[in-house]
Amino acid sequence: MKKLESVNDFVIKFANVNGTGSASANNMFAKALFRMGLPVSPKNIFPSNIQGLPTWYEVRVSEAGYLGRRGGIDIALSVNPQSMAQDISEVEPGGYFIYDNTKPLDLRLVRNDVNIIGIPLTRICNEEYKDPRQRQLFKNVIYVGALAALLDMDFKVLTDLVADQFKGKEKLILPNIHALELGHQYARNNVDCPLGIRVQAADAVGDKILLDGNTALGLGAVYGGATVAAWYPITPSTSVVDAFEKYARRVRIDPGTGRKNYAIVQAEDELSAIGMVIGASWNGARAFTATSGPGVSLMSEFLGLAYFAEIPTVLFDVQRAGPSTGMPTRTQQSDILSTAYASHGDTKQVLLFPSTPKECFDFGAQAFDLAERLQTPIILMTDLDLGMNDNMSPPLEWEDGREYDRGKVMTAEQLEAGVEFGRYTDVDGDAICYRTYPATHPSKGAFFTRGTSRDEKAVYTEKGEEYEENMLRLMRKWDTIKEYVPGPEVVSAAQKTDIAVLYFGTSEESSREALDYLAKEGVHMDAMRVRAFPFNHEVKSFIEEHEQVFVIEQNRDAQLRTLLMAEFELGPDKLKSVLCFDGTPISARNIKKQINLHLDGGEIQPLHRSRVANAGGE
Amino acid sequence: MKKLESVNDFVIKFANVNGTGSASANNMFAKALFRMGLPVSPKNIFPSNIQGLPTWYEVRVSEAGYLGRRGGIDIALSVNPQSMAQDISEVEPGGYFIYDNTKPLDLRLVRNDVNIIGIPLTRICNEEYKDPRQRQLFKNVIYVGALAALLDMDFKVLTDLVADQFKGKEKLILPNIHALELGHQYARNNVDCPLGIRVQAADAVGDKILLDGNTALGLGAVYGGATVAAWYPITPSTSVVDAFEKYARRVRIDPGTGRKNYAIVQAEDELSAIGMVIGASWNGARAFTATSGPGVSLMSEFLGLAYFAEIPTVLFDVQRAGPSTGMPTRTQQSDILSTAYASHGDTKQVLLFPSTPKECFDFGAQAFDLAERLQTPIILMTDLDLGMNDNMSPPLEWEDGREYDRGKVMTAEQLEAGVEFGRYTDVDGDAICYRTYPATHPSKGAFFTRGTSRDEKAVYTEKGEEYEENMLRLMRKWDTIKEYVPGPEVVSAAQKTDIAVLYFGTSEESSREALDYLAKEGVHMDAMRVRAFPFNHEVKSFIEEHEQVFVIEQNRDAQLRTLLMAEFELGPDKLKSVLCFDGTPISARNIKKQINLHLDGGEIQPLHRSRVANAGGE
Amino acid sequence: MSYQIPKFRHPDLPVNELGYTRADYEGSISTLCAGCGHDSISGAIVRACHELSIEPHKIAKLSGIGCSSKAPTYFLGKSHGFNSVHGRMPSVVTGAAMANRDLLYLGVSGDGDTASIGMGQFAHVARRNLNMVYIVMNNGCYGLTKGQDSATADEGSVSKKGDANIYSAIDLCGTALQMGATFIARSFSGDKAQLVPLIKAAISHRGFALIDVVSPCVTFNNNPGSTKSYEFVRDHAEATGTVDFVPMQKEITTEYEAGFSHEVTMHDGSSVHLYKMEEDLNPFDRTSALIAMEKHRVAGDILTGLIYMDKDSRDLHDVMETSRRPLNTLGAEDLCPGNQMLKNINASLR
Amino acid sequence: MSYQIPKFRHPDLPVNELGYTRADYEGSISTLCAGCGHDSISGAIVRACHELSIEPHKIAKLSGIGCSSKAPTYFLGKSHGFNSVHGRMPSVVTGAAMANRDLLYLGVSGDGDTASIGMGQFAHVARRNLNMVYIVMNNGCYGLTKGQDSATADEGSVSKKGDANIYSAIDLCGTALQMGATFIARSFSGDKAQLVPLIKAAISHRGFALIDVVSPCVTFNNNPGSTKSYEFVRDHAEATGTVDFVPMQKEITTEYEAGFSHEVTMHDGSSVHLYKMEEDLNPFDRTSALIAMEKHRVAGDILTGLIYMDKDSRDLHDVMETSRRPLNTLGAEDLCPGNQMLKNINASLR
Ligand SMILES: Cc1ncc(C[n+]2csc(CCOP(=O)(O)OP(=O)(O)O)c2C)c(N)n1
Ligand SMILES: Cc1ncc(C[n+]2csc(CCOP(=O)(O)OP(=O)(O)O)c2C)c(N)n1
Ligand code: SF4
Ligand code: SF4
Ligand SMILES: [Mg+2]
Ligand SMILES: [Mg+2]
Repeated sequence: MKKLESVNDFVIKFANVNGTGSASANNMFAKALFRMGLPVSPKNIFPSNIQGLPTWYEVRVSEAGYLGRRGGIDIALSVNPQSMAQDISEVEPGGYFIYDNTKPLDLRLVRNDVNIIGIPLTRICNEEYKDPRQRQLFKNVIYVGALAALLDMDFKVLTDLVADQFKGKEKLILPNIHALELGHQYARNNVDCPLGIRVQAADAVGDKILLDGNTALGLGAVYGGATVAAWYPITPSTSVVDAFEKYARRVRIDPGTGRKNYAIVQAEDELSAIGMVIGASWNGARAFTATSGPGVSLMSEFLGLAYFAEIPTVLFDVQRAGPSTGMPTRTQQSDILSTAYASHGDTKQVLLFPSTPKECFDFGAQAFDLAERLQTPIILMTDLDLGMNDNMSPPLEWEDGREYDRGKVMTAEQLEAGVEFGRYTDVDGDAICYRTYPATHPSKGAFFTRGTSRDEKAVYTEKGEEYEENMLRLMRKWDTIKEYVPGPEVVSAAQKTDIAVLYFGTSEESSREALDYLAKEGVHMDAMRVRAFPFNHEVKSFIEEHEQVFVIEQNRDAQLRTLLMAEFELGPDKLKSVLCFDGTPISARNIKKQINLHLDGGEIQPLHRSRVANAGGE
Repeated sequence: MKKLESVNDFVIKFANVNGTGSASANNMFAKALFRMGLPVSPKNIFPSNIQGLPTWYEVRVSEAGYLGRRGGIDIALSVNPQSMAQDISEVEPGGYFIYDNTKPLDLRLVRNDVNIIGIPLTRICNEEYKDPRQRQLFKNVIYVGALAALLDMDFKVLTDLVADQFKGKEKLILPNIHALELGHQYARNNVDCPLGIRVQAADAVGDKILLDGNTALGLGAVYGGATVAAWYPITPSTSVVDAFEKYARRVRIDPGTGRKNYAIVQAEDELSAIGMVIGASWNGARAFTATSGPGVSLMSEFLGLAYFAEIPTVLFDVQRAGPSTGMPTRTQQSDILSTAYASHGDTKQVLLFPSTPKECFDFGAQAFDLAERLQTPIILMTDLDLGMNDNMSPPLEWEDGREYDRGKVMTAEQLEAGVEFGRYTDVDGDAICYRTYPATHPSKGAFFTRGTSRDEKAVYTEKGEEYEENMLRLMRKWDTIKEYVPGPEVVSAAQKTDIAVLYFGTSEESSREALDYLAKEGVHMDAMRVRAFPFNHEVKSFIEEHEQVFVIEQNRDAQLRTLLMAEFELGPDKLKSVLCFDGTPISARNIKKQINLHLDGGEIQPLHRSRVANAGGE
Repeated sequence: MSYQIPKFRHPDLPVNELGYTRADYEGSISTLCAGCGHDSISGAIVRACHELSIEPHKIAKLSGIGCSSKAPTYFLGKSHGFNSVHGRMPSVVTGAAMANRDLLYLGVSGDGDTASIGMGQFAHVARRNLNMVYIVMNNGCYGLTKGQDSATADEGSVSKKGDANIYSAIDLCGTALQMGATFIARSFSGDKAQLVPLIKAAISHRGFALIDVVSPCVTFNNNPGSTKSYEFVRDHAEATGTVDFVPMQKEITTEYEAGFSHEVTMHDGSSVHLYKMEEDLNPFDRTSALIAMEKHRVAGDILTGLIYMDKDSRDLHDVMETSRRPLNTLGAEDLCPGNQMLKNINASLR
Repeated sequence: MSYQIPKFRHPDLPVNELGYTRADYEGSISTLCAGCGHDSISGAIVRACHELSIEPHKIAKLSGIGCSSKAPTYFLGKSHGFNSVHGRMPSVVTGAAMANRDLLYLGVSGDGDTASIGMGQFAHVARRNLNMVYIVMNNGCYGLTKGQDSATADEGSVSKKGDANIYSAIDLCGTALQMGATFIARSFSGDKAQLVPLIKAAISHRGFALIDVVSPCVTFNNNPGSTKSYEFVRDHAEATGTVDFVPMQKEITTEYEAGFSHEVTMHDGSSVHLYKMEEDLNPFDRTSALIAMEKHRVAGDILTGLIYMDKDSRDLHDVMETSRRPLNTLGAEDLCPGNQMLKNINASLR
């Protein structure tokens, strides 16, 4: 039978039951490969419940450094009878299916084109342990040990990891190492090790780190000087504030008084959370909230107030699959339109699109500078895939001595010196006006903030001309904003070409990989990664310079393409969509297939995983 | 001095203080002209408070039947010293300024190019009445009497109107007629009557009626079979439910039991209002809510649920000037984008754009058919101008025997007969599925409605393929929807032309007038009135068939144009914007000016009243 | 991921007056954590509805979002259900009840769903005295989002994460009473003997009936230090008295022990018996209920049982004077006034 | 449409300790209806702040939407103000107070703004015991949208439109007490003698201080049949007792009449004197306050005055243990941990 062969390049998927402690074992596996110098990209696929349902963990290993989903499963490790039928069916021909053979495999599931490997995990556990909890926990560690043998992993790396992991709880170290050894020995003695697919130490990660985007965002908020966080729990954004709290507790407790240099309020809902952020920002603190789709919808009225009254507001939207409650534990990039046009009336909102944990950290901190400089909401759009999975990332950096850009704030000294203050007066010609913090000066600089129309001095007005002037200024501000938000990144093809791809956020890695595949087939494409809305002229020129641009997105409605079409006047047939919206991260193979199909003159209408990509065995 | 001369064609503006009872007098004036057979179009311009601030009432009189705002004021009648400076400044050269000259006019206000006419209203009142309340009320009636002389109105029409108005309070009739006469006599004896501008009886209104759009909508809901209304007060939508209640009280009380065949719940907020509509609709009643911008923003989460779970939902959005609280008593068409893309995730919402009270009535009733047929929210987009002003309209009609289209509902009989039921199964190929009402059948047809992903049988699922199939069906449904919503209306130019205008809702009348002006100058343009989103292929072909299309809207961001660009792939320079967003209804002169400027190669960026139109004296 | 329960009916399972076994009132297999209090409450609902012989399809079950709000999938599989959005179940039920006054509306919610995001809707549905049963599965935390404190968590209570809660708790029974609710009870998921008759009484009540059921979250809030753990509740629950529910058709057969006893006849003819009542509490008097709740709050124990019932309750349809025929059964002939009426209206507008 | 008040200062207007006249605490000319209760409350706020010699710029005034919520434009013209969105003032104040604990936060709201759309935020800001004064200008209706009944309208009360309200009223004082508010008072816009000292006491209180002020809407709800009209309130108000406020610096000079009297020293050193208290009410005891409110509710009269005060109140900053330095004064040097820390974090992530 055919056996897939490869060194340091494969996809493995673990099938478990949630609430059984498999997460930390799976994690250990990925981290061990990472410590062996191999780029890894693990992705959790978990149900929207707490205990007892199928959950998966898919790890991409790629010495070449591809970190997106590739598509296809080379090795499946299934310890969950509930999902076994699905798990085995997903394995690539020639791939490996590893399962707990304490009970024999249902014969109907057997595939002749897959290498089936049994490890009697339950039996081993039952023989070794009496305590049912131990049996459950160590089962996971045992299969990691077995994998070490099957893939020829460096066992020492694993034992070191265990030691690191249980620092402070030292008496757990030996039993865990023992469990690893149990698996390792069983595999070595009973299976032909290593498999055709295996690993070897490499030097492909450099100084990179493994980190989830939400933690990076939380850290970004700490470094960006946020002092007020107001939030309401919602998957997949909850860990942003958890991380903020964790690090704030570490670095923001005043050593003298023991008091906190930050305040975190768990609000009663998202309306309240964003209201608190607006109140705090109005009062001169840096504040933020984090949420996901349903929360963004609820914040829509307040986002209009912040836009119109020009109050700095930082909102992190960790997107999940919509609409409505949708698939809360699946990923998507589908809040683009609802955030860009959030709130009734003529409003437009600024969006940032990070694609790595490092960028979550950088944009997370920068969002506060932008919000205060531009005096408007800054909505950072990340997603479950980036936010809740460990992503390999360049290390985080902070330039010591970097100052916060607090934007245009008039001080007591300026007021005292007689500088004229008009809250909505465009003195500098960039359409951004000075504000004052409450309590700045005993007699000057006070003004009334409101969501109703007012004149340049912030006095209520119903005069059409005054209202209109203000709205036109806000339109001019939109142009100023284009100069401040992060510009796009371009990767040029090896050869001159008139076709290109455009992507953003978590589609980056899969797109990069797909382009490499296509280049090998002689199809060369330039690439642009958009990092913010509003788009600036570079985005426009890039599109104009190419005959055809494929816009890669993880939603059904081609939402970024919609924004591009709405903002620029492009000819017909210019922008083609490459889409994935089934809740899993888009894969390189999927992208490649969709682009090929377009280039072959295939259907223009959105393609999707089940019709196209599945056909190819993804 | 030049005197504007015209018969049956002018614009008059009344300047009053709110809370002083001027509304009913002004109304009487407009209605009298209407009864003389003259098309009138009165517009209230009122402050966002209850008492004591300036308020205006602008009446367009046009035997030719132009009902939009024309632009410019020919006659100003000012009884409010607060606003006199502004009022006189707005009068066209050669026009007339009528004021209360009990106190002399501030000399600084005098304009030499305007005919100034004093009527000592206060003096007349003080001499005639002792009671201060009477003095205030009759002052308004007196100026109407004076206008009757100045404009040569049919006095009998006025006295008949008074009799009609006070039916049931007969003892008020004579005093009111007396007040009319006081004014009439004073003017006849002291002013050279009639003015250059005057009226004469005509036959230009046919069977038309004078009605505000909100009342028409409320009536539409009664005729459309709505039984549940849930709402939260907000200007300018409040009178929709008021009208529904008024007529329901009249026609929906069971004569036998005295009980109500309807239920109106004043909700605690808009989130609750739309939730009630969704609950009632889910349970098989026809239900609706009415709101304005801030309410729509708050409804955004629920709108996503209704989209995704496919629950018929009728929402009337009476738009006002945004963003945020904006100018609550001014008009705009600026919720187009926020409603079309309401809610997070991949959602698209159906919009209807009525332009007359009759269409409010028709669409208001039809919205329920559409909602139930299409099983999705139907958002009817009207605005303050249409909703709160008396608009001349064709009479309302109902085809007796017309049945309600309740859409695809599986009955107990069908279930009993064994017809298979799958709530989200597309059995007919139009992507619309059967639903059951709760309690239909003891053992069949029950299902679980949810905002989370589920399969064709409505069973919860997290399987990507099932989720995706459902989302693709919803996309196909979007195509079905295009066949059901009202199509556009085309008015072809007298001559073949490759330029055109496209408008919707309350821009219709001014656009029509502007096109006539342009045609007189030799500029011929075809016209399309869009009546719904999604747009169908006719809209697309119309745009494609023209070299340039001017899209006329009452918002800053060219929101309908944005939708057109996003939905269709059009070449550059195709769509030009004609915009007005200062809170007043767009005027014919303004439209004409903007189009002229474009045709002369003027700036493409949005033009607006103060820069362009004001320059021309509007 | 949910499975319909296989429907082989054991021949000698007890059937109710409609011929249904208890299985006919069950739903899909629960996906909640093993031991979750919510599952016990689902069981109590099943039992109450079965024993009351309510036609399953005449029940509509509605919820918000949360572990608790998932529960309706796990009972009454023959009833229409509606899992709406977080905290907004009350408005959806209100609309549904307006459309059809003849169904039994069973709303299920969590403490997060009700006391946090849903506080406004909860207060107002109580105030409107909508005819519904509102069950809160109250675990003092947000189960589904992994255990954050909710607004019903007691001050000082420690969840699994380890921090003591710094805010004072919202008492949903007290709040409902303030708002004008007409039936208020509290119970414990671990006490089916008390819970089942309370559910029955709530169903028979015409008006807004709240049952706040303490329902431990075994995964995130069942540790020592938590005041919503099984152990703490068992130790601190104080019943107001015993409640017995007697359906209309039944004769009273049990002989009650001596003790202070009330009998109330409900709208539907059934009756509720209360006996061995707490001395100070007259559950038919709002002031008395208020004082009893306050007394127990101060004492730091959990008052369970029937706390308040307004025997003269008039529900929303009563005060609105809505048609007795459900509005959703009216057709165009009942609703549409026809063209002649429009002609008259047109005439008045000229 | 608002005009700044002309600022010629009469030479012998009384000045306070800071040298400010009362005019320094006024705002733009009101655009409310002549006779509107809200304007009287604005006047009381001006007087209280002037007499307390608070620096105007150290006050932040915030509101929602409504006639009442417009009021902040008409007082304290030297303070920053924030007219937010309908019903959401509490969250905006909460954020603002987190940013700077040193200002006085004065929230103004209406009964629609608070009891309807704002119920959730109102309940939760009370529960968090945020250090603020929350004044409800309560007219039982929605003034700005032309007089619909609000949720505080009494059952049976008839507004100008003519229909009797069919719902029971929400009592904001009772609700706040339920939620854990630590200072609760009710007053009447027509009774400045009572209102001014209550506002002063509320300002001195550390924690959430609610003053529910009945404030008749002359345009829509001042007719016979309304229970929020001037006449009805004058006839039915029952004061708990008299409140006197003595700033820290002042000696008590007035000689009080005999009667039950309390003196409380506030956080800021000032003191509140209560005398001639209602027999049953001990305003320092929650249970007593609860019972008194209930008693008056049953009697159908309006209990005014100080109803409850927790002398040991710990506000949100206290329980959160936030830095005493306002958070908005901290700079990068206080907030940013620097690159070395990141290096350590990076190292832990390999
Ligand atoms: C608008 C919105 N915000 C947040 C969430 C995330 N969320 C889901 S359930 C839940 C809390 C559930 O707590 P509770 O109601 O007490 O139910 P439990 O899980 O404890 O039974 C939250 C915050 C959501 N689904 N929707
Ligand atoms: C989201 C939203 N819904 C509705 C409105 C309309 N609205 C403005 S004020 C108001 C009610 C005000 O009542 P209340 O708070 O009692 O203030 P009052 O005018 O009586 O002082 C409403 C419903 C709004 N501005 N925003
Ligand atoms: S997390 Fe808690 S509430 Fe949710 S199912 Fe598990 S035990 Fe129940
Ligand atoms: S409408 Fe009522 S609340 Fe509003 S300003 Fe007038 S009197 Fe006051
Ligand atoms: Mg809970
Ligand atoms: Mg009010």
